[in-house]
Amino acid sequence: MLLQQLINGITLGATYALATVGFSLVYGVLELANFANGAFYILGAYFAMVLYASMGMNFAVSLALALAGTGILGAAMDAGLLRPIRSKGGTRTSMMISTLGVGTAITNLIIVLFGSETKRFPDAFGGKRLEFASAVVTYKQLFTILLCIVVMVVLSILVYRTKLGRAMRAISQNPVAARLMGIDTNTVILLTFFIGTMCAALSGTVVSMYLGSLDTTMYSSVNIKMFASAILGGVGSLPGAVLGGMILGMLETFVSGYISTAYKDVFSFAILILVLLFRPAGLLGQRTIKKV
Amino acid sequence: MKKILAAILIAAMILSLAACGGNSTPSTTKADGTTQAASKDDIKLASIAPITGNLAQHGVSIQNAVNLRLKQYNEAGGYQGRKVVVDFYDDQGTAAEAVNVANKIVDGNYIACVGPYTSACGLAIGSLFGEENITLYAVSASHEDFAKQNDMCTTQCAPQSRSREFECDWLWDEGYRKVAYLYLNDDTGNAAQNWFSKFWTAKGGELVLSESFLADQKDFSAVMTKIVSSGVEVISSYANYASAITIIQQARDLGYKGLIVFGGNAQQQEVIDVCGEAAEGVKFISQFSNDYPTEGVKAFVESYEKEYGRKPTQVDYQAYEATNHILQVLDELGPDDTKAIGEKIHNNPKSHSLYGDYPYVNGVPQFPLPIVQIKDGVYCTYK
Amino acid sequence: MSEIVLSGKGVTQRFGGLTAVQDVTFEVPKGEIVSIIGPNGAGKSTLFNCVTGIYTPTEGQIFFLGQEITGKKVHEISALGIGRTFQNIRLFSEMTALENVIVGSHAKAKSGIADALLHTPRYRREEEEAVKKAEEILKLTGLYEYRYHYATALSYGLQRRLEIARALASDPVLLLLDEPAAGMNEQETHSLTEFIRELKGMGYTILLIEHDMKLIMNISDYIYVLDRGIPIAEGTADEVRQNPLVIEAYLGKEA
Amino acid sequence: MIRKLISLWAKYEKWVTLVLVALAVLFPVISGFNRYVVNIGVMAGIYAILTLSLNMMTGYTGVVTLGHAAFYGLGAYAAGILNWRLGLNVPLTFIAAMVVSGLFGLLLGLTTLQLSGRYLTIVTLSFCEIIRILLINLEWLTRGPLGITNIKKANLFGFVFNTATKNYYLVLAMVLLSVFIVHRVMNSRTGRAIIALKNDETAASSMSVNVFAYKLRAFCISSAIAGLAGALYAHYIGYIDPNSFGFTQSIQILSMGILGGLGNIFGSIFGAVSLSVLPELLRSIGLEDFRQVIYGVLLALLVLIRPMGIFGKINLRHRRLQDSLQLAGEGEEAEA
Repeated sequence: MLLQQLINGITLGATYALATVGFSLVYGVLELANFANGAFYILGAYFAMVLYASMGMNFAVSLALALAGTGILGAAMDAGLLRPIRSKGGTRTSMMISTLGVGTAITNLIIVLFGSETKRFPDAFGGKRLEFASAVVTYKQLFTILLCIVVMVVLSILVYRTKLGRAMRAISQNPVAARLMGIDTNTVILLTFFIGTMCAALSGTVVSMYLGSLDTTMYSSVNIKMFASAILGGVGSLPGAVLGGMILGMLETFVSGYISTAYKDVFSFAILILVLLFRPAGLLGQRTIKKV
Repeated sequence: MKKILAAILIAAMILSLAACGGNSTPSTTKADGTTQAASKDDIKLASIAPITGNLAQHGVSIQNAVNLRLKQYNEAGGYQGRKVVVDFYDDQGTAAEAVNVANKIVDGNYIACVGPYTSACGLAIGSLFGEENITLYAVSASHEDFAKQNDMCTTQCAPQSRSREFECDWLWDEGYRKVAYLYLNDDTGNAAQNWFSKFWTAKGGELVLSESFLADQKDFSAVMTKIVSSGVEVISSYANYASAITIIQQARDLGYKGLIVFGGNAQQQEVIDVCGEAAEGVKFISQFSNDYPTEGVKAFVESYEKEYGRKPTQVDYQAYEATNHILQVLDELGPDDTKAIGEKIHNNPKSHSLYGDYPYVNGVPQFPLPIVQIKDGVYCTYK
Repeated sequence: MSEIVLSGKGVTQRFGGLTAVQDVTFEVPKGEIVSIIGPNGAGKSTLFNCVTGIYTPTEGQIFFLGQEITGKKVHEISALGIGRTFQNIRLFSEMTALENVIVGSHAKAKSGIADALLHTPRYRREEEEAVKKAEEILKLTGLYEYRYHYATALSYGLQRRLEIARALASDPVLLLLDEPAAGMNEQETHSLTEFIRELKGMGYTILLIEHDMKLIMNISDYIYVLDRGIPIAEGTADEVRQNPLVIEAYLGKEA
Repeated sequence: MIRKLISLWAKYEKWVTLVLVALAVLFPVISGFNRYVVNIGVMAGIYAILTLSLNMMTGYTGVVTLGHAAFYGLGAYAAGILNWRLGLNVPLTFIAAMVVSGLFGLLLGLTTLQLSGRYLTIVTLSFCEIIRILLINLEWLTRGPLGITNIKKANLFGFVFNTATKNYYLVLAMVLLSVFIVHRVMNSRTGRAIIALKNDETAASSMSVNVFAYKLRAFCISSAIAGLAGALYAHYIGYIDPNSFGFTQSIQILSMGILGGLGNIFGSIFGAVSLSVLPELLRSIGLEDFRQVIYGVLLALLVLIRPMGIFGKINLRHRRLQDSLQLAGEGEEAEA
């Protein structure tokens, strides 16, 4: 039983981590809580479902198209709405509310178009599984965990190794200075949104396949957990997002496995409070020193 | 600042509200294209349903069922030549919206109201309908307190106490002894769990574990692993259809081979569509089975399938039966005394339901409880 | 010797490895103008921030009117009677010039929320007094005609003077001026020098940080010179002017 | 053009306000005591109190909170539990609600005020979620997910507020009280200290403003007023459950505040009223299903056109003083 719970915990952790990575990327660079993240999470899943389940395209192609399509939409949101606000000197709060408006509009548009009933997301691996003595690991679980690792590695390389990544980090520390150093901040921010939205769409699709079903309310349970993992791991830090997601996933699984499902949320938020009290910047976040 | 800078309700609000007030005499709300012109001598029926929001799926069922029954009633001549017309109001499945639209209904000279769907909304507006002496005929409110509010509050759903007792007797007779109970952590879910553990332990059965979950919970892998490893024979659950789907799939994924039983409200077509053969053999303690051997049920299923292209499920049946019951009492007492209509519905010794003549006692139907199962991808009666 | 208003003993401030200020000892006698000068990065502002409580010095103590204030919070220190201006102007953007000055006198009033809600006599009295005092100060600093303008909408020179007016509002015993002449032309610096001399005449004790040598040499009674955080010289204006170490620090080594 | 309009409004502010108050008082009569419309008025009033309280926290101290519904819920539950368990009613339940929410506001303030804006916003979100989970799990106190049913209508020394119109006037009185509190506090020494710390914490503390203490005071007043709105809601609707005070509710309050204009009493009320009326207008013209979509699009566009809200940054008192200076011809033209 312990081995099976371990596997469940890692899988759940991977789903939270995937959802958090996209959010943390955008928050890290722009210090902006992107509330449209949830809508893109759902939109990506529906996009992939339409391509894969309804139109029967193969899974990899439909996943790629879904990511690209949602990513472009995310970038369009930045270019069309957030960039003008930035140029007019609008505050982060206005940008946050703008993403909120987009999020609400997209989610409800999906409800109007697809209806709110739960839809089927077929298992791309046909339910194949590995059966050990006391534990079962389905291919979709392996796929979820593997993907989480791949995304973290790719994003880490992107942010810490590439030129674009350096530009992103420059902007996150000091946008004005970055611009002075000749970084075309608007394009970099656009790409950040594109990648962040793709992460959200990816995690939405992967989770839908893991659960085998999707509906427009599936983001609400992940939404709060995503914030919790972001804070737990240290807002804005990618390894922090994955660490936070994993801890939360494991914690919830073991609490509901060994204590009771009703209290799993209480535990995860109790841990969150403790972290906030003693390390407000999160486990891997950097403490910002106040300079005059 | 001698004076108070109190800029309270600005002119914009007054104008827009007055305008909204002007045209808000109970005009028929556009709902799913069935706007009915409310001409002078028509008899008006109201209906509250979650047309939007998380429960929108059930809102559609309620609209279909009520419209179907009224269509048949009006084609058969209506009430002494007068047609019965329905206005749908959207409560979005939340208590605050239910109160919002309830205020509109009680002023709209309706003879009765079909809905709301949930106990929560019913509890929020029950007293208002009691004061205004208009029937509030809830579709699936199985909370014990709902029908007790006043004589105007009646539900078409069997109370948890009765369905859980029936379930425990049936499970015991089938020879099951070790059960796990999973319940949605809302008012009805808690009631279901209390009654189930009371009856099951009374019979001597072993309740291995009972766990609650929140409506938007998607991951049951942890609790399923505990169930599989503790040799549970039956997973019984009170859940809406969305959670039922995840429970079934994750149970089968983790190799659970035993019986899974749900309450009637999880009985939706999506369960079959999404779970596929994982749902084979899943049973429901339901209020309705589409091949139940009575004339009324057969006619209802045929007319519903002809009209909407799919077989009806429990929510469709409950809304249809509620409307059916209101129309019977209308035929007896006429549309004028809404208080009398409410009281007759609340305690009706003999109502001609689809199952035959069964009584309503204190606003609760004493109807049979068929057990429905999924076999070869279709709902059918198990017992 | 007149009473010492402010003094620092062996004040040191380290940030991680970097020592911004190293073992500085100084005194500011009542009614005098004392200046601290030094090339950029000499630790002048850091010392200032140690005095005002923004930083707590790593070592050493600071005394104000004989009472130790090392490690006290910023608002506690300023409430003792220290008014200050900032190197880069920090006025309150959503308030008028008058209101900015009234906030300066925050420590002098007592009325709290209850007084505000019930408009108690104390509230009315303090509000009237605050406005009257602020208008007096604005007249003194020649800003009366701009009293209702938004502080940040005023010209640079006016904002500089408003900051000083705000500092005066709390009737401070000691006035800390952080590079008041920064960004000012000849004529503006001259009128500023006159204004500071007037303040001295009115009995204020002033601690000044400045780059403008003409201003320093003109009005300082006593000067401390810092270079890379270390005190290298002190004395009257004339003594400091001839001190080779000072010249070297400023002009670099003789060729 | 707009400048002249605002100057005019600033000049006759007293009269404009009295007219609006009169309209508000006559509102039920204007709408012909139509229960449905008056009910929208009641809910708009409750939301106006909530945005006023949000304005106190986000508008004046600059702390953007994503969990304001927590205080709304705490106030509702305080009133609901006292009424259900001990049969208490107005004004005791109102006072209790304000005290309980105020204390929780203090608690949030104490734990999070050392944090910079970067984390504070997200922490307030988890605070709201923690409160919701507590309400669900403390079943012995709050009946958990069962929620609390048949909370009695407000009953002030025997006078029962049972109709929508009576409740409307009770809510209106509370809106007036909230405006009174916020207006008086913000136009005082405390208010100036709060705005000072919003504009520049370091400068404020150098003017001997105890930044931490004043932020706490703003938090407590703000959460107490939100608690009052919760108590009103509990007595009016009569049924409360944990899920109606969650994340979506917080965002709705925040959007109303932002739309109306932060740092401005009139703006907050306008935001609350217009966003309460909008869904009903959409319902009556039949755009039922698209209600939320339009709400979202409107939000995104409005913040684009007026980032600081429709009435943000407008301060009538300043404008009046500046205009009076103009007329007297003392100072040259100063950009407002």
